[in-house]
Formats: sequence, structure tokens, C-alpha cells
Amino acid sequence: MNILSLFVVVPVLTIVGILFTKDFKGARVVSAIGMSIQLVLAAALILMYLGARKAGVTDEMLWTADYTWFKSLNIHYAIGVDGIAVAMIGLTAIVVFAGIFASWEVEYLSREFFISLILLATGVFGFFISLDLFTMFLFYELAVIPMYLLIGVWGSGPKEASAMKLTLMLMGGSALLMVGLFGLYYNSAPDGGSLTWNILEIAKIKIPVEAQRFFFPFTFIGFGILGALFPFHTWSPDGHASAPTAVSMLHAGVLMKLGGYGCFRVAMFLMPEAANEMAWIFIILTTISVVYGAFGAIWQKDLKFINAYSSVSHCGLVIFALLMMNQTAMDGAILQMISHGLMTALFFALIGMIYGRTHTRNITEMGGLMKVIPFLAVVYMIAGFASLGLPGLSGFVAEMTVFVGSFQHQDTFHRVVTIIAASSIVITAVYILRVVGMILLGPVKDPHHLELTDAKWFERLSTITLVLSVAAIGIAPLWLSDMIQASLEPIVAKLTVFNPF
Amino acid sequence: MIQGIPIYHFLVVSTLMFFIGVCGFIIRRNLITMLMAVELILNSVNINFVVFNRYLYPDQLQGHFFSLFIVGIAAAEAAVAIALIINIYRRINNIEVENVNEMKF
Amino acid sequence: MTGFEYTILIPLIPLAIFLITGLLGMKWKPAVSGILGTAGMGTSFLLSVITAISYFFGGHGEAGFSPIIPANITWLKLTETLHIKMGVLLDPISVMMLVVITTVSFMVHIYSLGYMKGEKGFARFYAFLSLFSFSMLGLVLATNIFQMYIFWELVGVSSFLLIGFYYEKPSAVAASKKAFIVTRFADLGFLIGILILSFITGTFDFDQLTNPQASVFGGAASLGFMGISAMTWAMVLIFIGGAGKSAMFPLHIWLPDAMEGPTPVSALIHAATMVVAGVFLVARMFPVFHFQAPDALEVVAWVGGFTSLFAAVIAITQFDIKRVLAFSTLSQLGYMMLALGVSGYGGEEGLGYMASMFHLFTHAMFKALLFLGAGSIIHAVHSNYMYDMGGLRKYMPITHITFLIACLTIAGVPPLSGFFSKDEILVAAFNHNKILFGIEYLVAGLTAFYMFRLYFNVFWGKDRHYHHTPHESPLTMSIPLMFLAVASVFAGFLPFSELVTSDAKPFETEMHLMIAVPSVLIGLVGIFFAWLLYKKESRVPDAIAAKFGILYKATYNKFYFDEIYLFVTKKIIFNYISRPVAWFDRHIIDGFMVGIGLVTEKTSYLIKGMQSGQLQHYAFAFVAGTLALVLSILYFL
Amino acid sequence: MNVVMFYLLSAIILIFSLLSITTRKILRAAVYLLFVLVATSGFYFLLNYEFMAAVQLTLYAGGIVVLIIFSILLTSHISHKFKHPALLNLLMGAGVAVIGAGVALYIIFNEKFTANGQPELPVDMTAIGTQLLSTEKNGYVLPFELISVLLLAAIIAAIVIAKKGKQEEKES
Repeated sequence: MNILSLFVVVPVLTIVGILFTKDFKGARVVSAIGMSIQLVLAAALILMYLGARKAGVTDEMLWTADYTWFKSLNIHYAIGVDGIAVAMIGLTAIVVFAGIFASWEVEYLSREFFISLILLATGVFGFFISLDLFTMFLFYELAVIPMYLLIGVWGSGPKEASAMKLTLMLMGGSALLMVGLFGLYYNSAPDGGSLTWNILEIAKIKIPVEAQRFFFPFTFIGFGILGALFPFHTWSPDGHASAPTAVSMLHAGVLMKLGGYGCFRVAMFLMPEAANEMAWIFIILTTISVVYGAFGAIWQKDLKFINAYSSVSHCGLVIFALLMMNQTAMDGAILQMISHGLMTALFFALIGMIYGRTHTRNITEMGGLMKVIPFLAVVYMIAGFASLGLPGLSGFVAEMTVFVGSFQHQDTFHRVVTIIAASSIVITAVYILRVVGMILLGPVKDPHHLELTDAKWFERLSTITLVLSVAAIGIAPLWLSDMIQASLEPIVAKLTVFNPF
Repeated sequence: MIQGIPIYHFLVVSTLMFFIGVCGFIIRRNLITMLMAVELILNSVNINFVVFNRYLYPDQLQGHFFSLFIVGIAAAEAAVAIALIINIYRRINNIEVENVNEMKF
Repeated sequence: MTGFEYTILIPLIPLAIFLITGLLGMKWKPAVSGILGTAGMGTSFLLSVITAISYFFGGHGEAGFSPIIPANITWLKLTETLHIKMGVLLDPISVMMLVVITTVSFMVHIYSLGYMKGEKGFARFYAFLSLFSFSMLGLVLATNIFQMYIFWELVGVSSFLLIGFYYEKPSAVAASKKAFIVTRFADLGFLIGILILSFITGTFDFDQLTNPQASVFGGAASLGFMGISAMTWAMVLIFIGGAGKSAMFPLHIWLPDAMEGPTPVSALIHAATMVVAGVFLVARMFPVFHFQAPDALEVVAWVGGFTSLFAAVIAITQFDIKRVLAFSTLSQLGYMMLALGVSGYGGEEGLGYMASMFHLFTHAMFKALLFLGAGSIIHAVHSNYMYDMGGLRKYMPITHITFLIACLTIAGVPPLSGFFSKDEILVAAFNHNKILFGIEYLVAGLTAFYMFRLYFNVFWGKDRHYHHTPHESPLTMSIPLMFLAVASVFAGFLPFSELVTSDAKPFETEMHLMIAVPSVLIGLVGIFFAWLLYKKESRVPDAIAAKFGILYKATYNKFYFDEIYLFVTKKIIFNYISRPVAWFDRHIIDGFMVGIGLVTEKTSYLIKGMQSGQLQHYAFAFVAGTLALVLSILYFL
Repeated sequence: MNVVMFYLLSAIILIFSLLSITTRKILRAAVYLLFVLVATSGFYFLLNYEFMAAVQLTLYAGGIVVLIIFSILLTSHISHKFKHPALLNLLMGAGVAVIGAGVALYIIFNEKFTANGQPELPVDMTAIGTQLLSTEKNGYVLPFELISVLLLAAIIAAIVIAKKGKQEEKES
């Protein structure tokens, strides 16, 4: 079997396995085993990919396979990965792995919980390996829908409303997206011949510019909503605040990346002329996103809200960099996706763990946790540092690549917005340090908190996995960056042909 | 084909009957009278079928048979409808159509 | 092979120690971490000294000391030409900085064995110290400006961690936050400067940027923004980065607060090493400043000059001894910046550059000594305030003598090291700009005055009621004091003009008696006034303070700069930007999204009335709909 | 003669249809309906479809109207007079009917109906019977079966619906 298909098969088998378990202990063990296999597979995939590239394989996509499963619309199960997809798969595997352990103690309907969670993961993996737009969309929906249940059933606070809001907004995005995808499909053979959903084949032909102009905004905004594009980001604070830990992790860590990934893989790659024409609109929106999200985060009191706004800011930077359309900036965008995925997952894991202990997420009610739960506090600080871009952690690499890349643009407009976006690193420092100062440092505010216990083994495992990943990228980014840059070449080549600058 | 009577006359009669039926269906309040209006509508349609058959396709019997079946269906429909009406009457003690609105919203 | 490969170890040893102590330090006895850290730092110190000796005395060619790059690996490829590399660059200033950093750091490591004894988090303290040493060494050894930026940030974080070492103390937390955010703000300037610079030149490497015959600036002339050339913008922005770390006005506000950290940290980071990073940065980029952006250099000079005066004035009124020292550091850093700002390039012209580096070196020694001395005093008295001290010379002879040496050095009394370096700065300023010279001359007097005000207040005057009799500090603390005192005394005799110069070529300097004599005189006048006012307990200082009234109060409150910043951050950023943004997001944008939902719901509520349950309405709708269809077909076909 | 008959029948149909939907006594409405149905069967006679006319008379006029009258007797008081129809309904019904009739008639009069010109098929019982049970061309056995099943289903359904539930039986 194709190694890529395994990424879909293993979660499905895990789900089947969970069905046979009796209680929550069995369910979580099976999930953990399944996702560990997935993690190992992902690591193997990365190694194999690097090996293949080193051996001189120059295909744009590796391990491609193609099966037709719906003939009349010419829908295929077409798979294949390049360096970017491999990196995203790696990210997903890590986050899901950590997510399983972060939700080790979910006892309420835990089988259903793990099934939904892994179903979501299946969707994400499927999305990243797909080359067929329709199959991709299918997996995308598969990833979005379990979210409703996960938040609505296992969430906290006004969970039903949040779940509804999140799902409706994302579904709205899907609707736009579907219009865009069908537009692509029906324009995929402008000179006659059979229509196709295959990304690589569509990339070879030139979609009529009028069609591009019409369908690009649909596709881009459709994916952009999932990527928290301003002003369609408001599902994020509510959704994250109500979601259970692992779901926040997966959602902010991975699912939001589907948006960014789709933006360039589908919208920009397949419709380069329109992308170049309309980039400035979205650049302005994302610049607003970056600064606005950061400012929004300063005022929040709920830990998850802070992180949600911070995600808006960081994910804004992803799309911002993508729209710069040069290799460095786009490389930065993907690094930022990975980096943000890891560190925000770490954040949400920690917030969940802290909430599980203190039963509050209000930062004004906590204080001095460093003294009480040093392990979690230290990891929280590391996550904070990663978020504010400390060298040696992944955030720095990503942000610097973005800024340097964006600033290389020959156009003054792009350089000015880069400077504006770069100013967010100061604001980020402000809100991160505010939180760290309030909840971790200082005297212990609530005497009940003195009796808290530090992280258990599974929490340690979950957070350490993420910290190590963040640090690994931060310390040795070259291999990852090279892998991404090489894969970006065809995309950038296609985009720059139409670049007016 | 009847000498001296154009097809239009038949059709005018059936059309008027049809719309009288429609009108009756809308304005009557009693379920049974509504059912009668329905019968009127069916009947007008029957006339049409038969007339078309006779005037336009005299070598076939399709319209004839169709009306035959419609009569059959009308009988069945009337039976069921009346059973329903009686049932409704049992429940709410009248058969005013305004009161049969359980299915709203 | 350059024979200098071992220099990689100088930063790597502290890194290794940071990792080991950071991960395992909790499990050991605290002393193990301390000894391990000290031993590691000692090794680095030895290696640095060896490097310095073999670099400076291993001979040099006609062209002076040439830079050596023993190691340089590509860390991240950004574009075809822009690569971030990690490497080691040895040239006169970096080697000099190596010695400064490892010396002071080593001394602080030893000192802390005594000072921090029994503190909670002893291992953590050593881990952070090692992290800082690593970052600082990485910074000075950087081969390219981006590597420097990376370590620049790391230095900022280690400073944050160390200032907030007593994390249960809210004031320490606030101070650490402030330090980080202010420097971060400055770093943004640095970053944008780097971006502009790399955009123009397409390179990060120092050996290309700082080459006087640099060809990379080809396209620079045509670029500009708001009437100022792009290079000037870039260099001013980079200088802002440096000014943030070196706490130049108006980004100085974090440094006095940073004294919340443990005193050895103040000595290491906020006196001797990290705060001179800004000076080092300007020195490192000096050829670029000089050749490409002379206007920016002028800015450097004036900011430096103003800061030195400003800080010196504030220092006179402060009572917290660490704050006095902090403002004194500010003032001295201003000196160094000014010296760079007034310097030319090459030979005698480059006197200011040489003087700045020289002063950096000597200042590191005597200021570290002052801080460690202050630490020793605080250790004994358990207070930071002068009015809790007095007559300590009897109890703490070693501290007293070393502190006196340091005070004399900073006051510029010959033949101590401070005299030489300060003298050369004054000469350079005199040659360049008479007004700046005048300011510096005044500051020299003020410096002597406030240092001796401190000295007399602490060691003379009458005894206070101490909780327990102050005693001399343990040996671990007094050995570094003595070592640094010796260094302060003799550092002035180092032939700096032959070692560290702007174009790496040696030149001769001579005493300028015309300048030296008055400067010593004004120093002595300052000391005299201090003696007059503070030798004995007297009412005179208070009377003078009262006379100046508002002016005194403003100075005592540091000209209300903290309040202004607080106003800007708390009021403007928090209340007028962030809060409306949060509100806007919740109510307008989210409100709009929720509004869409509500409108849908309300509409459906409205039109659900059509589903009335009235059979006849349905019938009507059905027939009418059919009719409408038929009519439309009739109309359109 | 035929012409006179036609107009007479037409007049009966239209007048009694109208009366049937406007009268305020329910039993009268049923009777008027009966007249309409009988008159319709007259049409069929006119058109020489005797079988159809017979069916109309027996099934419709006989069966259904009797059924309706029974149900009226079961559910209403004979002397009960209806209220006037609601004004809204009146407007809706009359409006729709008038416009609809206008549209339909407009269409009818704009259409040229042309006969296919084939010779007339004699409609006798044999022909009807054969065609009804034939599977050949012009055979209607399938709809015939369908109708029979439908009738069966309708009968059962009517019984099931009209039957009192067990619960109700106990109650009553």
C-alpha cells in the first residue's frame, strides 16, 4: 500500500479499534497506540522524503497514486506529497499525538470523544495528502464537522452557542469554497477535453482570467475563514474558549493551517493572475489582522481568549506572507504555520492543564503559579517565548523569514506593510509578558492554589513532545526550510510570472 | 365529435367548473364541502380528458381510460378523506378547516 | 586552519552548562550547580585570555589586525544571497569583548557563590547566568548582523529572567517586564534597520558590510524616505536598537528598575556587559556609519552626550545606591556613545573609536567592581538606601578600599584606568565639537561629585543602628573585588591605541595636557564638594535640595519619564487602543457575524407565519404560484 | 338536438357547481354536487361514451355522493347553516378563480386544436373490456391492476383511520 494512504488507514483502524474497547482506559490506550504509530509514520515519511530528494528525485509530488471513485464527475482519490505537505503531516502527527495525551483524563463519553478526535485527524491527514480538489474538500469537511460535536458535547461555558457559531462560520466558508472549487473544475479545460479536479493538471493549464477573477475571492476567502482572516476570525475566540483542550490544540494547531495551506495550494497556485491582482486587498486585511489581533489580545482576561487573538495575529502573518509571493516570504509563511501550530497547541494544552487545576481561566484570579506548579509554569514560559519570537525557538525562525522575505519585495507598499506587521512583535511581547507576569510570577494570589499538584506523566509527555519540536525547529531550521523552499519553487515560479513587480 | 359543438365550448365549461372547484376549495370552511370542491375539480378534468379523446384522437381510448382511472382514484380518495374527516370530527368535534392546524410551523 | 577553532568552545561551554544545570539542577545540591558553572566560566575565561594573547600578540600584517573567522555554518537560507550564518568572528573589538565578558562573568560567578548562598533557586540562578554568558559571547562573536540580532534577543531574555529572578516580588516582575518590553521596542528598530540594510546590500555579513571599500552599497544612494537617505534611516534604526540595550535617552527607563535583580546580575548585565552591547553594535557597524550615514553618527553623538548629562544629574539626587550606580552607568554609556559619534575613521581620526572601546573596557572593570562592592554592602546592611548606611569603613575594610579605588577610577584620577580612557574621549570630543566637549567636561565633574557623595555617605558619616553589626563579606565575595580593583588600577596602561582601533591599524597616542589637567581638576573639584557636603552629617544638602525646589523634585523623580511611559502604555495603549479594539472585535465585527445569524433567525421567524396550518392558504399559494408560473411562461415565451 | 342538450347540460353544470360551493346548507351542497355529476354523465352520453357515463353515474353520482352524504349526516346537523366564508378566503378564492379562469381560457382560445383525422373507433363494451385487460398495444392492464391495488389500500386505510383506537374504545 502507498505510504500516504496509511495516514488515512491508520486513524480509521484506530477508530475501529476504539469501537471494540469497553471503557475509557481502553479507548485512550488504543488512541495513543494509533497516534503513536501515526507519529512514527510521519517521522518515517519525513526521513524518506529527505532521502528521496537527496537521491535526486525531482518530481513535484512523491508517492503519487490515483484511483477514480466517482466516475461521472471525474473525482479521483489522487494523492501525493511535496515537502510542504510532508511538513504539515509531521506537524499534524505531533499535535494529534500530544492532543491524545492532553486529553488522557476525559472520562465523559470518552470513546466517542476519541473517535471524534481521530476522525478529525483523519480529515486533516487526508486533506494534506490529497491532490484531487474534490477529495481534498471532502476531507476538509470531514475535519470540520466533528468539531461541532467535540465542542458542543465536551466543551465548557456556552458550548452549544460557540459550537454553533464556529461550525456555521466554517460552513459558510465551505460554501464559498465549494463555489470556488466548482468554478475551478468547470474551467479546468478551457480548450475542450475532459474536466479535472487534479491540482497538478489544473496547474498546467491557464484558467481564463475572467473566471479567475470571479472564483479567486471565493476560494481564498473560503479557506481564509478557516485561517482566521480578518474580519472572519470571530469564531476563533468563542470556539477556542469553549472547546476542550485537545480540540483547541488540534483546531488552532492544525485545522487553522488547512486554511493557510489551501490558500496557497489551491487559490493562489491555480489562479495566479487573480492572486496577483487581488493580493493587495488581502494584504491590507492581513496586516490589520496581525496588528489588530495582537492589540485585541492585550485587553483579554481569559487565557484562551488571549491565545485565540494571538492566533489571529499569527495566522494573519501566515496569509500575509503567502501574499508576498516570493519564495522566502512563503517559506516563512509555512514555517510560521508549523511553528504556530506547535506552540499554540502547546499553549492550549497548558491552558487546559492549568484550568483543570485552578478551575479558572481568568488571569486576574491567578498568580504565582511558578511556585506551585513549576513544570507547567516553565513550559508555559517557553511557549510564551516561542510566541514572542525568541531565537532558538520556532517562532523566531518563522517570523524572521517572513519579515526578511516580505521586505525583499521591490514595491514600497509591501515594505511599509511589512514594517507595520513587524511591529506586532513588540505588542506580542506586551501581552505575553502581561500574562506570564500575572499568572506565573508574583505572589500566589489564591491560597487554594498552594495545594495544586504539578504535571502528571502524560501531561509531561504531551508538553515535552511539543517543546522539543518547537526547539528543534528553532535551533536547526535549515533542513525544514530547505525542504519547503525546494517545494515552493514551482508555485513561486507560477506566481511570479504574473507578478507586476 | 358532436356536430355543431366546437371543442372550445366543452373546454370553457370544464375550465369554469375547474376554477369554481378551486374557488370552492379555498372559500369553504367545512372539510366535507372542500372535499366536494375537489370532486368538482376532478370531474372537470375528466371532462377534459374525454373531450380531448373524442375530438382529437378518436381512434384511441386513452383519455377515456384515464378518466376511468380517475374515477377510481376519486373513489379511493373520497373514502380515505371521509375516514380522515370522521376521525378529525371525533377528536375536535367539528370539521372546520381553521381548527385543523396542528401541522403549522 | 586558523588555529583559533577552540574559540567556538568559549560560548559553547556556558551553553552546555546552562542546559545541564537547567535540566538537572533541581535534583542536585545547589552548590554543585554553582561550582560547575564557575568552573565552566573559568575555562571560558582562560580560553578567552589565551585567545586575546595569541590574537593581539601573535603579530599582525601591514593592514593591521585582520578579522579571523574560525567557524561559520549556515543556519538558515533566506534568499539566494541572504543567509543567516552562525559563526565566530575574531577581530580586535570582539576579542576585547571576549575578555571583558568572561572576566566579569567569571568574577560574578565566583562572587555569587557567596552572595547567593542559601537563596532559593540557586541552581536556576547559575543556569541563567550561563545562558546570559552564552548569549553575550555569541553576540560579540557574531559574524553577521543577523546572528547578532539572534543573540541580541537571547541576551534580552536572559536579562529578563535574571531581573525577574525574585519572581515572587511584584516589583521585580514589573521591572523585568519593563526591561524586556522597552528593549524589545528598540529591537524592533534594530530589526527594521537590518531589513533595510539587507534590502539595500543583499548581505548580512560583517566582512562585507564593514569593509571600507564596500561595494555592497551600490544602490543605496538613490533610495530614500521622507527626504532622508535610506542608509541614514537604516543606521538610525539600528542605533535605536543599540540605544535600547544601552539604555540611551529616551529608552533609558528600564535600566534603573532593572536593579531589582540580584546585585551580581546588575554588575554583570546592567553594568559591564549587556548594556555595552549597544556601544559594541555601533562600534561593529562603525565603518557603515562613518561612510554611508554620517548623519546617523551625529545622532549617536548627541544622544550619547545628552544621556550622559541627563543621567549624571539624576544620579546626584538618588538615594538607592544601586540606582545611583545605574544612572552612573547610563552616564558612562553616554560617554562611550558620544566617543563613537565624534570619531573619524582610521589613524588619529579614529581616536574616538579607540577611546570608546577603551572606556568600555575600563568601565566594565570599575563598574563591575562598584556593583559588586555595592552588593557586598547590601549583603551586610540589608538595605539599598544610603540613609540606612554610614561609617561602614570600620566594618568592611576590603570593600571600603576596593570601592574607593573604583570611585577614584570613575572620577578620572590619574593614574587609574578611568583617567586614561576618559581623557581620550574628551580629546576626541574636543576635536569634533566644542559643545559636546563642554557637556562632557561638566559631566566629568558631576560624576566625581555623585560618586563621592555615595562613597562618603556609605563609608563615612555616623553609624546607623544596624540590626546586627555589619561584617566583611566572605572570601568568595572579596576575591573578585580585589581582582577587579587591581584590573581597574592597571587597565589604563594597556596600549589600546595599538590594539583596538577603527581600522585595525595601530597608531600612537599622546597625553593632551591641555585637556587632561582641567579634567582632573574638575574631578577633584567634584570630590571636594562631595567631601564638603557629605563627609559629616549635615543639613546643607537638604538645604540645597530645598532651595532648588521643583527642579530637585523633578530630578529626584527622574524627570517623570517613568510616569510619561506609564501614561503612554497604560493609558494610551491599554485604554485607548487595546480596549477599543477588543470592544470593537466583540461588538462590531463579531456583532456583525452574530447579526447575520440573528437576521436569518428573525427572518425565518417572520416567514414561518406562512406555514399557518391553514389548508386553504396553502391551496391559495399553490394555485397562485402555478398561475404566476403560467403567466410568466406566457409572458416570456 | 344535441346542441340544445349540450347547452342545457352546460348550464346545469355551471349553475349547480356555483350553488354547490356557495350554499350555506351542507346537505344542499351535496345534492347540488349530485346534479353536477349527473349532468357530467350527460356530457359523456353526448360524446358517445356510454360506459364512461355509466361509470360516472354509478360510481360518482351513486357511490361517492352517497358516501359524502353519510359522512355529512355523521358529522353535521342538517339544519346547520354555515357562517359566511371569511373575507380573506373569499377574496383569495374568487381572485384566484377569476384570474385562473381568464388565463386558462386565454390559452384555450389561442390554441388551434386539430384532430388527427383518424377514423372513429367504435366504443363498445368489448373494445373497452379487451383493452382494459390487454397487455398489447393500447392495453391498460397495468394501470388497471394499479388502481385495484390502490382501491384495496384505500379501503384498508379508510378502515384503519376511521376505526376507533383501542384507547378510545375503552373511553367511550
